[in-house]
Amino acid sequence: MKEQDWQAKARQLGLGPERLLHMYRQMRRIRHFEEEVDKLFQAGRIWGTFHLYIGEEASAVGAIEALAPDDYITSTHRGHGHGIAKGASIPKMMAELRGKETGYCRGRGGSMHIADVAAGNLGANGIVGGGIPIATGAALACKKLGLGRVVMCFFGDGALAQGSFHEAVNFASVFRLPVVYVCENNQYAMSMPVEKGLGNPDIEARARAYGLPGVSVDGNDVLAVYEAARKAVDRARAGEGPTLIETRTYRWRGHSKSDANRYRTREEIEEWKARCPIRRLEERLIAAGILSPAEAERIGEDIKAEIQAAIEFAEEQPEPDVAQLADGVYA
Amino acid sequence: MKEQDWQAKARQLGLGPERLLHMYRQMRRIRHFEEEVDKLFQAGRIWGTFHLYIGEEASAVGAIEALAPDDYITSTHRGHGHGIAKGASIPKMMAELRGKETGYCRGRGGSMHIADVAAGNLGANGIVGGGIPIATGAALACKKLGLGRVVMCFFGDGALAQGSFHEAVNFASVFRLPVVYVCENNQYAMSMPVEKGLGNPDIEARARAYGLPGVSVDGNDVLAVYEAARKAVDRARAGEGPTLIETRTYRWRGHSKSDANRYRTREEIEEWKARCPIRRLEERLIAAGILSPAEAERIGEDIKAEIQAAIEFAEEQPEPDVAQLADGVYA
Amino acid sequence: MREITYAQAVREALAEEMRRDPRVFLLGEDIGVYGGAFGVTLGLVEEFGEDRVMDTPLSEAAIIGAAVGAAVVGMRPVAEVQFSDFLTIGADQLVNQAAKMRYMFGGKAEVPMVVRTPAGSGTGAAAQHSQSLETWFMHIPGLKVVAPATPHDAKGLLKAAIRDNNPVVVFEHKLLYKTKGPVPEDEYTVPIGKAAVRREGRDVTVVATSVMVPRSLQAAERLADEGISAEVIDLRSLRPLDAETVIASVCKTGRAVVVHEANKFAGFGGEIVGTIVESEAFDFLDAPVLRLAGKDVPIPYNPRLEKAAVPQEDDIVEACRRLMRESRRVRVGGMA
Amino acid sequence: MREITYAQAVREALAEEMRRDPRVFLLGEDIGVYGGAFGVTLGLVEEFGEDRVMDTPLSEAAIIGAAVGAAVVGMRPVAEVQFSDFLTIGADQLVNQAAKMRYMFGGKAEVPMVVRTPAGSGTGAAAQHSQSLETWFMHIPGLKVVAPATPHDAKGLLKAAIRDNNPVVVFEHKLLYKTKGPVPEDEYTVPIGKAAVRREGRDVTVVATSVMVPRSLQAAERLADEGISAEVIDLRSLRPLDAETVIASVCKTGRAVVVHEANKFAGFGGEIVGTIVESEAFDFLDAPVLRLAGKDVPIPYNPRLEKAAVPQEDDIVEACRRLMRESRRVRVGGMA
Ligand SMILES: Cc1ncc(C[n+]2csc(CCOP(=O)(O)OP(=O)(O)O)c2C)c(N)n1
Ligand SMILES: Cc1ncc(C[n+]2csc(CCOP(=O)(O)OP(=O)(O)O)c2C)c(N)n1
Ligand SMILES: [Mg+2]
Ligand SMILES: [Mg+2]
Repeated sequence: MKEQDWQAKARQLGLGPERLLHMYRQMRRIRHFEEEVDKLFQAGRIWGTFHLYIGEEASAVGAIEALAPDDYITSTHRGHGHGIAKGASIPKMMAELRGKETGYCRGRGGSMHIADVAAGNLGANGIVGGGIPIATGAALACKKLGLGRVVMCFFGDGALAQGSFHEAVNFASVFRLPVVYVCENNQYAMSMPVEKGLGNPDIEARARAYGLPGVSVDGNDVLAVYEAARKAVDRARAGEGPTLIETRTYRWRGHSKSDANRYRTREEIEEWKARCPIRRLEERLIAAGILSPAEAERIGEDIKAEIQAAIEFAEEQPEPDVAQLADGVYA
Repeated sequence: MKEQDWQAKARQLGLGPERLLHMYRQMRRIRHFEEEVDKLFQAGRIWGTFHLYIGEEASAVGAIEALAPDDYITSTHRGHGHGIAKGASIPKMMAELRGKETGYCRGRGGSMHIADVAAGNLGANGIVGGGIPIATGAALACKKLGLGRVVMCFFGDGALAQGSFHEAVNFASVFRLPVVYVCENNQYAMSMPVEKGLGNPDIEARARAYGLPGVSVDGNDVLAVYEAARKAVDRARAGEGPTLIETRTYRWRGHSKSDANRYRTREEIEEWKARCPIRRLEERLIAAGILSPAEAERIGEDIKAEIQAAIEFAEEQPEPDVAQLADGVYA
Repeated sequence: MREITYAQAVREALAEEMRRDPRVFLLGEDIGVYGGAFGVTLGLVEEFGEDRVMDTPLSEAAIIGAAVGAAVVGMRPVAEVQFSDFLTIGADQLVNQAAKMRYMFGGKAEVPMVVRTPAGSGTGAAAQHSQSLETWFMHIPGLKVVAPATPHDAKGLLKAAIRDNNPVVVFEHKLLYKTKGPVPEDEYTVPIGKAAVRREGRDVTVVATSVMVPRSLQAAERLADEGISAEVIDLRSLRPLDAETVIASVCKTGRAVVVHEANKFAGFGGEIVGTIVESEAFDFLDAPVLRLAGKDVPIPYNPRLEKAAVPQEDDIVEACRRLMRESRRVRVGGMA
Repeated sequence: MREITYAQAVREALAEEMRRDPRVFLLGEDIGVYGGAFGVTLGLVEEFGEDRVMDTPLSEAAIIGAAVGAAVVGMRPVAEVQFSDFLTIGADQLVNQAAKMRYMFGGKAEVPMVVRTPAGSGTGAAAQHSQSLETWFMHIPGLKVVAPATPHDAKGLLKAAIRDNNPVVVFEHKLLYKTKGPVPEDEYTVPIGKAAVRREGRDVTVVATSVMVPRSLQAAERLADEGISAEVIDLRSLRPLDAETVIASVCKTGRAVVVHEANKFAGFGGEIVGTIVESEAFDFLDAPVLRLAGKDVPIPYNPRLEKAAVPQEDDIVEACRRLMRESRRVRVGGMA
């Protein structure tokens, strides 16, 4: 897209400099957060498992930017990006990853279960596809409660092969629920390439099977993601039912903490890195005069400081009390 | 269709008078079997539950006629018709419905579990959609064993909403398995009309989502069913993968033994009865000079006698020995 | 007191709670105009409309999952799973999501939902429509599980379940739907977690649930004629379990038999035995604690086999007799 | 004897059985070039090709169901479910289909399939990746269930499972994959249904499975220093259960503690207690049979909480001490 067209599109979408900068900042916060998480793990300070969102930042940020603050999301095992984009507190996320009492889940959940129901994040989920019926039910409740809220449901390409996807999307279509399904196609489910794991990877065909509109967008183009999400959110809020969106993107890192990348080539990874969603936005913003290289640098420094502070905060937080092991099993 | 066209089509499909008469006979045997089952139940001689296939006979008979004798089928809770079309022994079916030791399942299974693995019937199934992954696995085995066999998998429209359908059909598509999926759309899943239970009831759209050919045929037209099935079976046997067929039909009776038919109108039922698949074939055969009214009558008498004999056979068969309750739990 | 059926009692509970609280709604297969496979919800869609009595697609995972999602954002869904055997299809949503969500989220979510489902054998529906899978869900922290045996409890426990802020699985028994019993016209609930002593006795404690309760009461009647005084406890709640009531009874009688329809092997009868043996009642035991449970076979179709597969009145009588016969009279307990 | 890891032992079993029998094949998620989430199948696709080491779509119900269908028409599939928690997704196929098919069909079908799956906590993977659901599958007639604790048994039991004509669920433990132990180079199998006495003792029987076996052995070592002689039984097979070995041991020691990682409530520990109490061992009991099991909470993420949620060596030591302390010295058994 030509620079002028891009600027026109942003305007047309109602995205002024402030919101564009906000999106840029959010993407960078996600990137930096994930890089630090990885370092903490390498340094033996984070335990368990996690799945880094690096390379996919435009998908969460573009999609969630289309939501109102009190709308809901459901997320996945690869959930840090969705959480941050939905406005999560970085210190509380970091504390959770460190298993601390003041983390989002009081150290009980860890990376795969970070949630903030009060703020509209119905949770990461360790079960691939597990969040899709939940998002659907939340949308049902939104409709029943008449709150005008919308649910945005994130899942990976791998989840398309799960029965839960099928059942829930049909359910939402039947009841015309206010939910937006966002399939983040990062080309692989663990080691399974999309073209091998699905009889037909075409998202529009899939959406049609349920009687829904389906659209596939460049998931590394935050504007394209926002545009599709915005349309789907508006549609959902207007009571016209669900939409299925595919954001085509790529995860730069291994599937989880341990992954020898045997199923893909170094060249492929490099090719995708060249399409870095953050750099793309940055170049646009600079070209549009919304951002200067110096400002970009400063933003980077700010974020670094912010995340460093979060790491330090998390470090100082107390561990859960073992005597409270059974807290929160029942209400 | 004009009579001549119909005859031409039959010829073109390689269906000579003998096979057409065979199909006619099979449809009538199913019909009469089911009517007698119902009577036996009303008379308190059959226990438990069952689901009658009356009105849908062309679907099972047309589809299974396209199979070779050593091909496999999987069936459903509404499985009597599939079993008979696959060549089941009527006395052994009747004995099973009476819970007798010499029934297909030694009285352990009853209507919803009649199977004859050795003869290629991998079983009725009490779980809606439960047979779909099994058929898929059987097709995988057929492929691995290199036997050139095909699996035909029956299920109802209701099963389209099950996750098992989705997972299994995608699986079969990915591995290009020799399986033919036959969705018998009898307009309702229990009380749920197809248009209400599915976001999009169009079978071709659904097939496309998995990268399969999908075709919908008049399920009360045995020739149309045969034609579609034949093509799909040939395709499967040639190693070209699965097909999804919809046979549009109707169940005349209630969903199971007890059903007040509150969800549909008497007129609708009558309308469909007017499209009786057996009468339609009978009229064709008579017009073609393949059958005379007198022969039709005699066939009816023969079938009546056959089924009467099966009823008597079943009556005389021994009950299972309670001491053998645990027989067959483990191999 | 007026008598109504167990099915009517369930229906009343649903209707009353829907009238009381606009957040309560029903979802499931064929629960609307069809009235459910057992007629339990007949008439409700007429009163409450399709928005609150929702006929869903044939999708157990979506039904249970939609209930989870609706509950966590503020509704109080009551899902019906047409036969409890189909819980196997929605098990991830019930076990990995509903049950664990609150804990995983650090206690910062509530999942006030109910799954109602008919269980048990006795109708000739064979192995895939006759299971008693309550042990599975009892085993999962975060779930509550109840299994009413009377119309009174069917209503009272269901109302309590709907008001509970946790996921509750209600196992109804197909054979009980048509049984009648006294049910007050006035509003009441039956607290989850309290067993009921249905009959007092001195010699042996029969711990039963669901359809095994009436069978145990009939057995107790016969045993009384033989001079054996059986105390019959109806657990009602399976999780949480009212261990106190069970232990107190066994301390008194010194003998216990647990009766359930679920398969014996690895069934919840072992939990009751373990609870008794771990408690002070151990020192009062005059005989081993017996488990009388479903035989370890899939439920067969043939009615004689089907009956033989699960405990009947005769079996309960015989188990109690055996306990009396085999009692070790001189058992000196007490701490070392 | 050479020592290899538990993961290597599993891999050897798979490779040997595939070489021996062309009907054996593997299917599951990421078991090919990725080598499985725990590296167990690394290298197998290179030897056997993609047709016999099949990377499937991300569909647990289809994986298990395809195994059922393939088995019933003559193959011998070995399915991997990447974490045992995901059995909840394929539960219908395992429980309603695989387990019951033979019985429902009057004994006229065989379903020779294996489901291998990693279970248990200890890796910080939290509540949806750390469960011990073996009780569920033990409870289902038609299934066999094994849970090897050593590399030797991991290989031998898996080979036996692959040759078995019934569906067998193999629970491997994540924490054991890297443990080493002696494994013969020569062909062998470990029969399903036989427990192993891992250490002989006089005072107390510790009945353990899976990762609780090494913990129990370490505990026994410490107890020996205190003069408490613990006998450690590794059940190995959970269904069928080797009741004989357990009963004989308890008859000897008079005391028993069952140790498992699965949640205590309604867990299979109750089955062991029930089996002991119902047997002649009841008369030899000097103390209640204890259950030491997972706490009734979802598995938490924080490592301290996670450790506190399941039995550790210290807990086993303490349970045995308690049994010794609380023994009723004068317990006179015998028939009335
Ligand atoms: C039901 C289920 N099956 C398997 C897994 C193990 N697993 C975790 S993530 C993953 C791949 C998911 O791929 P995708 O949905 O594309 O998400 P991505 O990791 O690419 O973001 C797998 C197989 C799981 N967590 N849940
Ligand atoms: C998984 C599952 N859910 C629900 C049921 C109860 N049930 C049995 S048949 C049926 C309707 C099935 O409809 P369809 O698939 O269209 O087959 P039809 O009865 O019309 O032949 C239902 C809901 C079941 N047996 N299995
Ligand atoms: Mg992916
Ligand atoms: Mg139908």
